[in-house]
Formats: sequence, structure tokens, C-alpha cells
Amino acid sequence: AAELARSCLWLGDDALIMSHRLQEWVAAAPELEDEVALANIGLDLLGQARLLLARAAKADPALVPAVNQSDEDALAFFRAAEDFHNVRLVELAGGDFAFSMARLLVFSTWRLALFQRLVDSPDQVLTAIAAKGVKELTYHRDYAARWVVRLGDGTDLSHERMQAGLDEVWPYVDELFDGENEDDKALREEFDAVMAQVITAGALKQPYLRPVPTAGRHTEHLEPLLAEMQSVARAHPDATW
Amino acid sequence: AAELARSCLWLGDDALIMSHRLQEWVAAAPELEDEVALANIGLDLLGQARLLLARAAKADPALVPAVNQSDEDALAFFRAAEDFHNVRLVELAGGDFAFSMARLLVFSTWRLALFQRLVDSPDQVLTAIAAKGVKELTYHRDYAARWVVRLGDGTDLSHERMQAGLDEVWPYVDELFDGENEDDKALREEFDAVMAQVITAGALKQPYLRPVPTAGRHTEHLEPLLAEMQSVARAHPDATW
Amino acid sequence: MNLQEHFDATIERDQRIEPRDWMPEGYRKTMIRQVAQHAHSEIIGMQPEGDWITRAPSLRRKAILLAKVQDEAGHGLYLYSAAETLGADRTDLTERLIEGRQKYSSIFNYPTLTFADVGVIGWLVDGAAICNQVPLCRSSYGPYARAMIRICKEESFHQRQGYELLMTMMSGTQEQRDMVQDATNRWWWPSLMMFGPPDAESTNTAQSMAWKIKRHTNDELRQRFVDMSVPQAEKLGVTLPDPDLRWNPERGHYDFGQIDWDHFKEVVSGNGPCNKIRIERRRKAHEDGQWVRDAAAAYAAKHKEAVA
Amino acid sequence: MNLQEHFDATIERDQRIEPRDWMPEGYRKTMIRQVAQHAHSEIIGMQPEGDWITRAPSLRRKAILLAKVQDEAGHGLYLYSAAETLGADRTDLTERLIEGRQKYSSIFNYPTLTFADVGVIGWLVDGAAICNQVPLCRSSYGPYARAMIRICKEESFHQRQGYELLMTMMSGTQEQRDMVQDATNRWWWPSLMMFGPPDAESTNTAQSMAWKIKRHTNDELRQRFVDMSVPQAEKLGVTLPDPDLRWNPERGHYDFGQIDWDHFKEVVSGNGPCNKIRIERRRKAHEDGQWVRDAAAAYAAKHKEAVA
Repeated sequence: AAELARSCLWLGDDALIMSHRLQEWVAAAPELEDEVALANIGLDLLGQARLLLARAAKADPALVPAVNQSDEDALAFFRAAEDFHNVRLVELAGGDFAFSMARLLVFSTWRLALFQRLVDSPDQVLTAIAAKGVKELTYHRDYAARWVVRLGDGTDLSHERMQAGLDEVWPYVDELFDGENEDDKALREEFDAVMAQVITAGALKQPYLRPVPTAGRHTEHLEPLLAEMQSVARAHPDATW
Repeated sequence: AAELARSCLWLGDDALIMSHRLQEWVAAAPELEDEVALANIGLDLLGQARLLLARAAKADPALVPAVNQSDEDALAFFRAAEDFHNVRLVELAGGDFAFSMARLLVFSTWRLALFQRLVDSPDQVLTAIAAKGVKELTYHRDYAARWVVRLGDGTDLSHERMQAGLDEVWPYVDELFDGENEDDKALREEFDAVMAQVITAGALKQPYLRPVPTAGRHTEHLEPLLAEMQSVARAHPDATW
Repeated sequence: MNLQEHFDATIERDQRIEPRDWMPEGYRKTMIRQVAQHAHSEIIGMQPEGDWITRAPSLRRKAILLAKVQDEAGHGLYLYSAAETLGADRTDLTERLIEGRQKYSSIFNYPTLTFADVGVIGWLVDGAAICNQVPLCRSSYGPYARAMIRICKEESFHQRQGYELLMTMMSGTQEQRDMVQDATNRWWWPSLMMFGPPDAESTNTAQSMAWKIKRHTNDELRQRFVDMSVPQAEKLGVTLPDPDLRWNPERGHYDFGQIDWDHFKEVVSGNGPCNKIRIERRRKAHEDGQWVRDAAAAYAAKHKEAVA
Repeated sequence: MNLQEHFDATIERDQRIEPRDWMPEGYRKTMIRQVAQHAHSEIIGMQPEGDWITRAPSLRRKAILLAKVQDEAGHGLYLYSAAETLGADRTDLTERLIEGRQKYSSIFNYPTLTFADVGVIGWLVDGAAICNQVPLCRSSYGPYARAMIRICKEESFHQRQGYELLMTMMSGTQEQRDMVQDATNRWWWPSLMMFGPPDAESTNTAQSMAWKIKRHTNDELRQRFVDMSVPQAEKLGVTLPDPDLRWNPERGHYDFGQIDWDHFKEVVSGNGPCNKIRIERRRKAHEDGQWVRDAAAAYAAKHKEAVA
């Protein structure tokens, strides 16, 4: 159960923080179609986060901060940065549309491969979450891939920015694949194959940038994100909404 | 005492929020000399805020939120946005260097005129705060005025931006002068005379923009500012620092 | 029967004008303006609420709010499409918006100061919008009427969600109740102004009524909204900020106080609390996105050539 | 006595080289590089701590931190001025920094993750800086030596403030104590790396020692820092993250574990956790300020003409 809780918490945190970064595009996207799509993807990930955090809390109630809130809200709004387990990729702040599409492509390709394996999880709740997620993530990946290709093979300016976005994201890729067994290797191969295909279609160059070393669990970007996300909830710890 | 507490709280809040906006220039100013100057001004105002909030708390302890913190910290970190009494001018977010210099000029010219009157306050603590503040604010005003003139009479681009900055600030000026008696009118005249002098020296145009109507006590900018400022303090309500 | 007569007869029979039908230039222009203003309002309206998505205090409310703001973007999309059936161009309309040549609903020029504003916008602002929009589902212009049917359905869903948030907050802490009352105080009068100037001063109403692109006067709709909102406020437990508000048994309606039309004119003419910030933000998004749209166009052009 | 002999004699007598004195080109270049790197370090060093000013959890700590970061800007100013006495140009040096052609201390490429980092930077990073810098107050180059005297005085003040913050936090809540320990774990090894590579691999040391612009080897200074820090850590009640750390009575010094020099080289060569973010931020400030500096120059030029 502790193992299950841990997996759900990690996957839930990734989705929650990634969703936040997509929420930041609201009223700032290049076209209305992208407003709709980015909000949609943000909503899907928020939905995944809610189910996963609730599952984690149920599997290991000790994870949940002792506040007068639902499990999902206690976990989202009353944990400190050092207790979040998301990958650094989703924390990175700022960045233009090209960076965001590169990150979304990497994130959803990786997560889709993970979820495809979770469909066979022994936990039925997780299985159901994964099955729903696979459909969502397939759409997310395709949306991001379409933009990476269009920007890569669009104008000179967009090509340059798309390559820069990809280069900015790349040093955070290795961290996603820290396992050593056969299946972990297969996961990475799947990921690399999808990336190579999109990169080629977009007339882009495969980045060969070294991973950014860790120094603590997170980057400097997570604490300000949480300060914002948690501000209202923490100002009213006894409120219900 | 309630009247004194109110004045000190208002003046303290103005200084605290204005200081925050100057703190945002750290590591972002156009020259090192300005890094030093802006930090210095931010420090002066932070110092004024601390003394004024402490004085307000002493004059009317009912103002202070019931938390296990010093008076100044309880007031700064544990009040909600609607309990702050600063003018909207100091809340406005973003804005380039020209806007910031226009705002600092308006703010320090107004505050200097106020403090020159407070030197004769019946409260000795306030008198001392005011006497120290007069010296500080004279320097702040001169610093801002020098930049307004230099930018106004610099390049075409800087002239345009300086005028735009002044125009952006102007609709928030009327709110500073809400009194109706003779002394309030004198205050406004003093202010207008200083502004006219700087505006002329900078080859700028006097803006004639109507005030922005209020809708609630604050703008949309204060809540996010406080979310950031209060985040660490509120995450650790029982801590001492 | 000539074109004009055919058009008049269609209107007369309460049938719809469709994009391929002939229509008088005045009708076309008026419709474009009406639809574009409505589209702009949806898009600008994303901002005041959208700002609270990242700060929403529960994940459920965050999801509801994000979905709502997404719906607004979707409404903007249908409406710009409806305007395009009249020969307008989306980019051109966006430029008219950011250059201040076309308006959007003034209600979005007020600030959202606490999370209660999200609820009150749902309750009052969406409520007023629905009063305005339900009759537009019978607009004589077909694409607009059809868009409005879909939009109204979603808006009433939003309104219920907003009201439900307020009900929850009213049964919460005292601070939450204070937030709801404060937000109600700030949004009530601006909501009444959403119906436009009093009939006596409204210039466009007569022609629009004749063309059946408007079906009730501003004052009729405003009264309907007040009559609907008073019992909702009572149920909620908030006080509407109008000392003159009381039931008039003779009229069978609620009487209400004098609206500050000078203030309304100030806000409409660009001098509201947030006009500048809203337009600037829209302009920035539009300009920041230019290189992306250019890239999409360049890619599409290349791709077409490759195929041809 | 020729110029070179005169220079050598001045160094030999422990007297200072002043800007107007003749000096070998190698000395000038080396000094410019040393002073510029030091200046860059002060300026880049404003960022990791400066980020916490707006979030400092008490007004007193906010004031202390703001004053400290201001001092760092001031140090940058004196140091760039010292470099200018050697014929360098501030703008040129800034451009070398943002183009990656000149380095700054790698310690600032680590992230500040909690408010405890502010305290630990004061304690360990400023502590290590002082060990490095105290001998530089006797640098053979006069303007640099004088700048260092002032800087060292302020740095020890910062170090005491940092340590005092940590003492306060250690007597606070358990969460605060955990934050201090975590920050100590993250900053200890990078602080040891601040003294540069081991003497055996250090290329510049011999010439710099001869010119008296460096007076102790990297390893000597590192040992001094370790010996100083261990009792401070004990007093504070934190554990230094090195299982091999123990007193060696024979050497009269603390032994310590192996430093990960591969990691050090990675960070120095641009691949640390925050290298990119630090340089980007500096570049942005420089570029955003260009129009302001241009305006100041234009104004000064006009004003001069008007006077003439």
C-alpha cells in the first residue's frame, strides 16, 4: 500500500503542477483554438491529479496533512514544497509558447508510456485512472507534436524558437527515466522513438544536452508557484469552498 | 488614540507596499548605481513602515491580528487585503523604469509634504518618525525627479516612455488628496508646484487624465502581492525568525 | 418580390436570415457589430475570473472555474465564426477590439478582488447575461440565434455553479460570509447597468426591434433581472446594496433605486477601474502570439505546395 | 632600474602597485580577470538571496536581507571601478559576463529553496568568501586591496547575521530546524568547492603567488574554512553532511571527505543547476536597461553642449 500511495502521489503531483503551468496560459494563448485546447489539457491533468491524490491518501492516510479539508485539498494546499514529489520539468517557469509545447510533448509522451503500463496495475482504481488517462494523454501528445512540427517547420523565427525551446527542456529529460530494469529501458526507447519522429518531422535537431544536476528535490520555481496556488486556501484554513 | 492609530496604519501600509514594489527591482535595475539607490529607498520606506505599524499597534491594540508574532509582523503578514489601507497608487504592478520613476516622484512628493506637516504632530513618536522621514523622502524625491527629467529630455524613445509612465500614474493622483479643508488644498498646491517644475524640466506634458474610479478599496494587484509577501510567514504561523 | 421585400417578409414571418440570403447593409453592419461585441465580451470576460484559476482554494473549484473560462473561449470562437458568416474577419475584429474601435461589455472593467467575486460573477453577471441573451436565441440572424442557444445553456450552468459556490461560502466562516456580501455590494449596480441605458435614451433599440435582432427593451430586461435576483439574494442571506429596493404590489415588480448613469458613461467611454489593463492584456496576448500564427500559416502554405 | 625591475622591487618590498605605475601586461590581464570575476560574483550573487526579499517572513529579516543585497550591489560597484583603474570598461565586462566569456563564482549556480538558505548562505558561503578574501586585503594591486578591506568588513557582518538567523531558526519549530539541516546539506560541499581545485591541479597559483595577488593556496584556505566551520556547526546543532569529517590530532586539523571534482567541473563549465537562469536574468536586466542608459547619456551630452 505504501508503494501504491507513493506512485499515486508522485503521478498526482506531476499532473497538478503541470496543470498549473498550463493554467497560466489562460487569456494569453496565440489563438482561441489554443485557449480551448490548453484549458482542456489543463483540466484533464487536474482531473488526473485529483483522482491520484485521493487514491494516495486512501492507500496511506499518513501522507495527508492534518487539516480540516478533503484529502485532495489537504495534499494540494497544505504541503510544503519539499513534500511535493513532482519532476523538475513541470516546475520550470516562464518560457514562450515553443518552450511550452516542447515541455508538453516531452511530458505527455513520457506519461502516456507510463500510463499504458499502469493499465495492468493490480490496483483497480489506478487501472481505471490509467485507462482514462491514456486517451487524454494521447490527445495531449498529438496536440503538442503538431505544434512542435508546425513551429519547427514554419518560419525562420519559429524554427529558431522551437529549437531553443527543445534545448531548454532537454536537460530535464533524463530525470524522468531513472529506472534500471528492462522495462525502464523499454520505456525510454519508446520515448526516444516518438521524440525522434517529431523532431525529424519538424526539421529540428535532436538536442544532446547534459542533464541539469539536482540540488535538492526541486528548482527555485516551485516555491513561488505554491505560494500563489496555496495563498487563498491557507489564508482560510477552516473554510469550506 | 484611534485617530492616531488610523493615521499611522495608513501611512505604514503605504510605505510597506511601496517598498515591496521597489524590492522587485533588485537585480533588475538599469545600472548598479540604481540597484543601490532603489534598495536604499526601499529600505528607508520599510523602516518607516515598521515604526508606523508598531506605533499604530501601540495606539490601538485592537488593530493587531491575534497571532503569536510581533505587532509589526502580525500587521504585515496576517492581515487580508481588505484590511490594508494603502492608496492604490502603490499597488500597481509591472510597469517599466519610467513608470516606476513617475510613481516614485508622485509618491515621495506627496508623502514629503505630509511628513513636513506631521513634524508638528502632538504625538512625539510620530514627530520623530516624521522628522527622520523628511530627510529620507527629500532624497527619494530628488532621485526620482532626476530620472524623470533625464528620461523626459533624453532620447525620443525615453521621452515617449516617460510621458507614458506619467500618464499611467496620473489617474491615481487625485485619490491622494481627498481632504477639503484649507490645509489639504495647500498640500495639493505644493504637490502641483513640484510636479509642474519637474514636468517642465523634463520637457514633458502635464497629463490631464481623469481619476480611475474606485471599485472596492484596492486594485486587482494587491492580493497577488500579499500572497507572495505573506507566503512564508503564513506557512509557519508559530515560527520565530 | 425584390430582395428587400423578400428580406422583410422573412423577418415578418419570424423566419431566419441565413448567410447566403440577401440582407440590407444596415442589418449586416448592425449584426456584425452586435456579434463582435458579444464575442469580444466573452474573450475579455475570461480575464477577471481567469486570474483566480491558479489561486482557487480547492481543486474542485479550480476545475469548475477552468472549465468555465474554457467555455468562454469556446463562446468567443462560435461568435467570431458567426461574425465571419457575415463577411467579417476574426483578425480584423480583434484589432478593432485592441485599438478601442469596438466595445465589449463594460462589466468586465471591474476588478475581481476576492474568490467570492468568482461566485458573484456567476450569480449576477451571468444571470444578467442570460436575461439579455435568452431572447437572442430567437434572433432573426440564424447563425447567431443558433450560437446563442448553445451559449445560453452553458451560461445557466455557470450561473448555478456560481450561486452554489456562494451558498457554500455563506455556510462557511464569518470571513467567507463577509467576502460574499462585499462582492455583492460591488457587483450589484454594475450588473444592472449591463442592460444598457434606459429606453428613453437608447438609440438603437427601435430599428433592432424591427429587425428582430433585439426583442425586449433594456428596461424590460433589467426589471426581469431584478425580480429574479431579489428572492435569490434572500435565500442566500445577503443584502442587495439598494435602500430603495422593495416590492411594489401595484406594478407586480420590485422597485429599485436610481442608477448612476454618469458612472456608467465613464466606464463605457474607457475610464473604468480596469479598462486599460484588460485591453493591454488582450493586446499583449495577440502580439505575443503573432509569430506563432505566422508559423502556422507558413507551415500550411508549405504543406499545400508540397501536396500540389 | 628599468620598469620591470621597478615593478618587481615594489612587489618584493610588499608595496602596492597603483594605477599609474607601469605593470607587466600579464599582471594587468590577470588582475582585470580576477577583479572582474569578483565583481561579477557580487552581482550574480544578488539573485539567489534577492529572490527571498519579497517573501522574507518578518519585516526585520526583510530589512536585513535587503540591506545585504544592497551591499552586494555596492561591492560590485567598487570592484568594477577597481577594474576600470586597470583600463577595463564596465559595459565591456558586463557583456563578457552575459556572453559567458568571463566567469563568476560557481556557488551562485545553486538554487535557494527555502528561507533557511538565506541563513546558510550567510554562514557558509560568506564564511568561505571571507577566508578567500581576507588575504586579498594585502593584494599587491592597491585599488583592489583597498576595496577588499571594505568588502571584508561588510562580509563578516553578513556572516554574523546569517549565523544569527540560523540560531533563531534552530530554536524555533521542528520544521524550521529541518529547513536549516536541509539547507546545510545542500550548501556544505559547494562551499568547499569555492576555494577552487586542489593545489596539485591549480594552474594559476604559482604566478599569482609570485605577484602577490594570491597569498595562500586553495587547499590551505579550504582547510582553514573547515576548521572554522565545524565548531560553528556543533554550536548550531546541525550535522555537516560528511561521514569522513573528524578531528586529526596529528595534523591539528579536521580531516574531511573527498570532494566531487567532476561535479565541480560540470558546474564551472556552465552545467550547474542554475547557470542558465542566472545569466539570462542578468542579460535581461542589462538589455531592459539599455534605453535608460542611452537616455542618461543623451541627456548628459545635451546638457554639456548647453553649458559650452
